[in-house]
Amino acid sequence: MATENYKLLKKESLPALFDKLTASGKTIYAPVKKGEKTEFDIVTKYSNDINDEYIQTVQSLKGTVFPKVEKLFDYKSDKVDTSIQEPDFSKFPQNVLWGLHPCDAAAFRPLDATFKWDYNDEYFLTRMKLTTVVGLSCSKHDDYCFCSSVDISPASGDGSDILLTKNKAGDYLVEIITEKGQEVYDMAKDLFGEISDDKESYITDVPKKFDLTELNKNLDGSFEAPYWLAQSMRCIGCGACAYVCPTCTCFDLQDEGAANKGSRIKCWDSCGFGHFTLHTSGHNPRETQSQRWRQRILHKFSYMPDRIKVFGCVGCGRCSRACPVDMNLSEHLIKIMEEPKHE
Amino acid sequence: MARIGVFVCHCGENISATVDCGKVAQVTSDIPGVVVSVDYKYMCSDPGQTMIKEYIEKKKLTGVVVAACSPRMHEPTFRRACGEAGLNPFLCEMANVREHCSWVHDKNDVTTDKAIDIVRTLVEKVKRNEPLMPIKVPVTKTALVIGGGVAGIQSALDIANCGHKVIMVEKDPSIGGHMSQLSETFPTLDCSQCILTPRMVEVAQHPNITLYTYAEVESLDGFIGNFKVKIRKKAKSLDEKLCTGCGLCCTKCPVKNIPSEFDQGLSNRRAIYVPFPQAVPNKPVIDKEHCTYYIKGKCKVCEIVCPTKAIRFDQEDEIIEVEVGALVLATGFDIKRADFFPEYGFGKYKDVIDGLQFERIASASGPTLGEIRRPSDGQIPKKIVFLACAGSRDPAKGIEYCSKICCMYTAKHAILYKHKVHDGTAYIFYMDIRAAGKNYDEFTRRAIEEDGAKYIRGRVSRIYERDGKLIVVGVDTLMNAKTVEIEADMVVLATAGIASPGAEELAQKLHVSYDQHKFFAEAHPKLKPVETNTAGIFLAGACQNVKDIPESVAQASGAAVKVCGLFSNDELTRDPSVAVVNRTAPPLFSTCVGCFLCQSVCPYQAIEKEEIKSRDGKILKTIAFVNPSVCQGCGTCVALCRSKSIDILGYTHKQVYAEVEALLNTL
Amino acid sequence: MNEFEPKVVAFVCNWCTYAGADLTGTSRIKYAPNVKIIRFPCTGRIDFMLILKAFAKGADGIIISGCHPNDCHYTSGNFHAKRRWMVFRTMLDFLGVDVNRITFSWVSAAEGARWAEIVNTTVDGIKKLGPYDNYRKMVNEETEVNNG
Amino acid sequence: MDKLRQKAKELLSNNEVQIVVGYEEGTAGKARPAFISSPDQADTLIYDERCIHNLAVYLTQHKLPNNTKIAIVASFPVMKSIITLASEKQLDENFINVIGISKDNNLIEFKDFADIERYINQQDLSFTPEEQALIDKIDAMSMEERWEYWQNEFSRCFKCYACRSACPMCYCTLCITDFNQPQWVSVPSHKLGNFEWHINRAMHLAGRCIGCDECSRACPLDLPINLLTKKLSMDIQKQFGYSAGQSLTEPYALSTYKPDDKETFIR
Repeated sequence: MATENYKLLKKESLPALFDKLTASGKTIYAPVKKGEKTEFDIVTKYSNDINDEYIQTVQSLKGTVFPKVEKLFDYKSDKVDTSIQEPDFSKFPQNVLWGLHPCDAAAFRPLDATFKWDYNDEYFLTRMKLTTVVGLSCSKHDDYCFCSSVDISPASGDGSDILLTKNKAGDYLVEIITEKGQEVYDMAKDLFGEISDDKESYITDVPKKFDLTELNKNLDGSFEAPYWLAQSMRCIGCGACAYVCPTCTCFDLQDEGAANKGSRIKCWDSCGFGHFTLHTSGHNPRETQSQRWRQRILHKFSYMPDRIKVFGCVGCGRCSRACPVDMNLSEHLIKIMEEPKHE
Repeated sequence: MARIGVFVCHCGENISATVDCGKVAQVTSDIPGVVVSVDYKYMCSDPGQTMIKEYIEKKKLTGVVVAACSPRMHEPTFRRACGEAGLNPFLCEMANVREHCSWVHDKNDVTTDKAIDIVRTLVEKVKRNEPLMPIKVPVTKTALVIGGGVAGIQSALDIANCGHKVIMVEKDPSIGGHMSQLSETFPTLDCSQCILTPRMVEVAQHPNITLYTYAEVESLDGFIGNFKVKIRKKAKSLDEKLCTGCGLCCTKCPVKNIPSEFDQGLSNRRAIYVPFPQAVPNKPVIDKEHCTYYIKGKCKVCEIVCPTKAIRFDQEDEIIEVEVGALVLATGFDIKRADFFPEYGFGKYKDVIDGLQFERIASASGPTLGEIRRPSDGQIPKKIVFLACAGSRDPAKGIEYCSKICCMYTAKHAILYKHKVHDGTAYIFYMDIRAAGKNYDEFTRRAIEEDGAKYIRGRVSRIYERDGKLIVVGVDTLMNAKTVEIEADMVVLATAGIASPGAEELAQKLHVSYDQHKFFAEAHPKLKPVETNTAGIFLAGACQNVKDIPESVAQASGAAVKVCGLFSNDELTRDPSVAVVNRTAPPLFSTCVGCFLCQSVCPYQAIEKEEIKSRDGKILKTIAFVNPSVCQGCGTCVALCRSKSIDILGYTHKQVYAEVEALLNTL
Repeated sequence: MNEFEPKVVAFVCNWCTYAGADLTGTSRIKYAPNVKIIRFPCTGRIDFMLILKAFAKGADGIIISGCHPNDCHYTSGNFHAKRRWMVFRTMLDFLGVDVNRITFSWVSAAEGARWAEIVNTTVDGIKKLGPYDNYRKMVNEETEVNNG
Repeated sequence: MDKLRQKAKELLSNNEVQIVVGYEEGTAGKARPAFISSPDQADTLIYDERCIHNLAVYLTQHKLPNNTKIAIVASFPVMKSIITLASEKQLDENFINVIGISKDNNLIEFKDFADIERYINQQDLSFTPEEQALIDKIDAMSMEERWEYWQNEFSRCFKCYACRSACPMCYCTLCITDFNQPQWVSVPSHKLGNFEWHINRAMHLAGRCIGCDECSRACPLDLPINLLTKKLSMDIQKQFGYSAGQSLTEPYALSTYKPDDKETFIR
């Protein structure tokens, strides 16, 4: 592996950097130790609870750009007419997402592609515009990780504005990737140094479990395949996988209040729920869990690449860790690869 | 889109004195869906009602809210008016702005605002009302009377005389019940048999009455107006058509030593027997438990002697099924027996007997032909002691209640005794003398004053035998609780009246509720004393609680009227505000998941199983079904149902939910 | 006049308490106007969710009232209701909901004065407790733009 | 474990059942539910302390093909679930073969559900001191503290409904929370929506919860929601002497009453 030149951010400079970010009105999300686990949380200053060696959090940072509950507007109506009050987009928070892994950074691509596919979702796009992503290469992984199988490297800067890689001294090799990243750098130049080092030597090696393009091919004509039922037998049809997934975008619209005043709310939903596709007629195109499981896989690995040219999975493994009955995604995908191709 | 009319009543000054009715009308006219809102001095007056009717037609109203008095007052009035104008009556609601507002608050804006909120609430409700049709249920105009005692007889005759068919089921070989065992009856001392027997015969001969003696109810299905009853006719081992009732068999039967139930064990009967001379029907039955043939397989004397060859040893129990529209339960009562009173040596000393036994002794047709002779040696007792409240009003014995009849019959016993044993003395231990009733107190006085019965207020601790005498040890609480000892020749215990042995089992078969003492429970302690919780099943006589003859007869006639009232229509019309289990599009069919936890909350057993079948008859789903002809509309099941699959018409989820929102002005 | 006037919803059964409240009226007994009544066939019909909905929609207090034990028009509706409330009350208390804001009572058709007394004491009690801000906070949170 | 596999083989090969629901090795040393439909797969069955899922949930998930006889590996909570489900008319005895597993991991043969009922009532059914302690901890808080505690916990909930899906007793085909005429439970996972959801879940399981704690185990966010139903179970047990999963016939605590039920708050 070749040695390259990086910016250097020393561990002891972190407090200063965090203070600068906070001072400039940014909201910082960072991975914080919570007992056994590490979860993203809002921090105003640097602390030792911030964990830069975690493997993966339960929840992704999807919620910062696609909140689990988001009010779209208030409405009022009297006998005459109806008025709508949208939120003030300029008041949306300027988020710095600190220390999320390359898989999570990459997850903003499919989100972005989805929310401006046929319609530009102003809420998402505004939040995205105001977000700076500071990625952190992975020094560890576990059985659930399979980013390499979906063509994302644990050291990839794709999706990050800045990528950090922790060296053995505990300092960070810094790669400025975008202008947003540059802005952060410029804001605190004095805190950064220079170093030449071999980043690859600090990166964990996530074994490749399957080949993505092969899988994608293999899924063609798999609609009637018998394995969907076999695989989904165990599934109890909850939405845990979808809600922890950094790329799932199913949502529901709810009007809360009453006929003449209230608000319209966008909230997470999951295609895994039995009633997700239930028609008023009583007909349900995805009546069984196997159909819903198939939908989940095909949507991420077939429909999305076909329609919006991006895969719906970043191999973070959250769904598999969160599943109450151990529906292990990569394991199922490998099984599908082994199946004879269905035409 | 709803088109609601709001009609605000001033009720003269009653409402307008504290509520600004004009403002109420004006503000509520802005509620979405309200197309007209007016106020008027007297809405319930003819002009008022006419105004409502006109608006219904003119404005094509889909709902009406009358803001006036309590619905308990005028809801029927205004619903009728709406009906007359072609609007379904159940699309009219009343906003109670008088009792609940103008009368209880001072004149100010707050009161007017409250009135407005009340109206708004009802407007939102009525928007969600649905037209309802009264429920019609066909009626089978035949009644089943269970029990052939005086109560059953009275009910049966009353119903039959109103021209309806009656089926009477009696478990014993003869009807007549306890009354037929009595000697004379208080307070008039006329002979029980003499007044009862004609009624018994009338029952047997009445064209509208079918009598099944020696029979019991096996099971009950269906609901008010439409019951299906299975009756078990126990084998009498007799062809009743052939039997003439000559009684030869009874005299020839070799088994002679079976204690007679009718004589309370004071005499014996044969294995083939007629319980008593005036029995109806006056035809024998074979008691299989004691009959030598049924035990040993040989004998058949009765068959040999029978002139008409009516004996049928191979006869078996027969189950018949009948359809009836109503039931009258008249299964009567029983009394506590020997085993209950060890302290009184009851069962140990032959001459300690219970009230019913004394009735038999005093009865002209009894074992002693009416002479007062004691069981042990047939001597005439010179000193006799009566114990009232033997078991009754005694929590220690588990019977808190007063058996009610004992005071009176004990006084009667004392009188009868004195009449038959002129030189004898009757002592009566009592707690209180309860003689409420027409000529009752006079009667007990007569026992004391004319017939010299010695009343001692106190309880008896024990009775034991000392050289041929029964020593009764008690206290006289009126003589500063000094102990009294009486050397008696005979002791009569007025033992507690209790529910008849089969009561609990029967109640369960019929799904009628019963109290902790196994007496059948009336539907309402004050206002529905002859109804049970199960619509169409009524109570007569002592099965509901111990009663004397006049009370039993009165209640029996009451029950009979309830039945006749029910039968006076070809169809019952019932309030449509009942619970319904929802139905949805297939493949769900209903959100009910069939856990049937609702079944046990229903006070009326209205919830049944319904099988949803495919065209080829395959069962797709089993869900709950609320029988609209049984449901009374309490809605207890509605609140229990987790999946909100049951709703109650007139108080639906949508309605009450909207009311909450409207009331808090959040709509 | 800027004293806090609580909103109180009363869920009552048709046969006893509603009639009792009618009697309060016919006897012209005055009581606090804060309470507004919703009529049910029986306390057994009252769904626990209605209590929560009332709070969610802005009630500061709630009265639930029906027939005295053994007087239920449907014989047992109030007994079932009683059990449910026993359980529901435990639940609310465990969750930190202020159960003192809910009055459960038996008021018969003959107890007009008692109804007025129940209403007044309840309203006074709620006035002391003040507006139900905790619940209000929880409800209003939904309207703030959520940041995930 | 061999006994279990043996039993499964038998049942499948004599076609007494078509599917055996049990456990198999899962990811990262975890066990997971398994569906065995042929004797030769039976050797993948395992049973040990890692097998904690309440498999009874698959008895009410109606996706098992109709008229299939299934055998289910039943730990103690599963047995209790089966009794409750049977008492709620959800199970057909003729289609379910229960392979009981005793506390010391031995196979138990059951003739019928009544047999299971008998077995259950021979076991110690009291709440553990640990359980009691968890409840006491919250009871000890002030009202305000309890409110804050649950508000914080609930605010994390994102309504994936894993608690519902993992619970054998949550078998409604249309859950109250999916019911929108009217909207009893606010749908979004904001504080109110979560509060209303969890209170409904608990109330609908009041006296029906058999205490397997599957709800909080299934929760990806580790919300201690099992405490809600546990609290109610304890209370109902104390007040009415009723516990779920112990009787096929006794009426459900909230669908019956005693006139002398003792309360302290009704005026």
